[in-house]
Amino acid sequence: MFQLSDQPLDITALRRQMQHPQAGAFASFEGWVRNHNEGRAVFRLAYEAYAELGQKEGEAILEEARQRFDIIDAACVHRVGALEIGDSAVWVGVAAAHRDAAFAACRYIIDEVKARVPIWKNETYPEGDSGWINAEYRATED
Amino acid sequence: MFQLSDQPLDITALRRQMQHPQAGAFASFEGWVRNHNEGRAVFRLAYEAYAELGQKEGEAILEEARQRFDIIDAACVHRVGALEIGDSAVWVGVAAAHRDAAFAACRYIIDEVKARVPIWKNETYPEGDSGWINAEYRATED
Amino acid sequence: MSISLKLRYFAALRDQVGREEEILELPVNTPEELYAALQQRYGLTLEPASLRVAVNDCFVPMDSPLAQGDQVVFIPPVAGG
Amino acid sequence: MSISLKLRYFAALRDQVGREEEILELPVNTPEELYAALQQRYGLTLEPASLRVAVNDCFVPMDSPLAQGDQVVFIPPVAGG
Repeated sequence: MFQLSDQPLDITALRRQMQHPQAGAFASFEGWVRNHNEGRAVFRLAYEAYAELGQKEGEAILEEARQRFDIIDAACVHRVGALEIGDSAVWVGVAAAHRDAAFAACRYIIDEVKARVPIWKNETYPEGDSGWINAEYRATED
Repeated sequence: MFQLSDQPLDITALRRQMQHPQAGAFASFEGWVRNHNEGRAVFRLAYEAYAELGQKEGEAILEEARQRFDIIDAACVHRVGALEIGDSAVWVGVAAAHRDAAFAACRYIIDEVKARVPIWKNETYPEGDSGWINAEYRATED
Repeated sequence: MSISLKLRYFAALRDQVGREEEILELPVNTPEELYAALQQRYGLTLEPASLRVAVNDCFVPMDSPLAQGDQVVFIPPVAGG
Repeated sequence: MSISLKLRYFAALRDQVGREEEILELPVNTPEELYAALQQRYGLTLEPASLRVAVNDCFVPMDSPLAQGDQVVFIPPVAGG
């Protein structure tokens, strides 16, 4: 299940959907909105998505994870629109029989989502200026 | 924060304690009680701990993770006593600025906890017999 | 020969073009040629090498053929997560 | 010379000994010698090589010295998580 959501993520409900009686391992990852980025204080943040393609690409990534790793379930939800400091921008959850596959698939999904899903981050700074965060910066990002 | 708990884990509350405004990445892991292990259906499961040493060893592992990885916070709670199918037996959460450190520290903590903290798992099978799960089996476990 | 294309713009490209979408008639055969035309028209600063392109909501190579009525989206470097 | 030791037992060892703890007077100098004595006394099946040992709630080597009044816990292979 891949989803773009303009509402705050309900992590408790998302996690609950991953519970399967044969699952012994659950790995999850969240990207949280920080109060700073690249050394600048961040005042406000918004994500914009090319939704039609983003949905397809997100679903493709989850399917790839299911093919590559021995997992039971995987899901990812990414926020769009305006976010507050501390909000979850993205959530990835993977249930598996064993922890190796759960960790590996969780890492694969977040890496691929960040690299491939057409979503853009716009930051507004306390000084009033704002900018689209360039993927060139991403090597040092979360 | 390392804890041995004889109550069901409140994952929502545990996660909330890891939220820091400078944290951009949060990785977590849970071990769930499965309905089978090593090919046998599992009817009931209980964990026993040598609590005094387990507490010290768990705290030492978290401190090692803070030394080795660039993280903001790390915590682990392990259940003791009787558990139900689907219960979380263990929860690990790591908050960091970046996801590399969050994933690496989370993996380090669960690996070390499983290898070093004096906790033993007793499984009861539908046939009525029960046994202490031997660490020799652990290579194929979650 | 000109073809009619539906353009959608996101992020930095939308800011530079000043709109979210438009329909243009242009004598172009590939996304590569299309972007060169848009660069000239709007003074776009993103290098073509930094972009990917989607036609009708599918990623395609920059030199794939364009057809009458295609929807084209140039994808600036993404930054989700 | 015998010393008095407080033994606590967990998991498979507790099942085999049949109690959670006891105080024993034994002529042993190290955990290694102590475990050999316990093996004989209770017919314990776990190999010493598979065990670790804690004295007064700290892991110690199997050949470290034991003193009067020490609390000793042999740790069967663990299986948390």
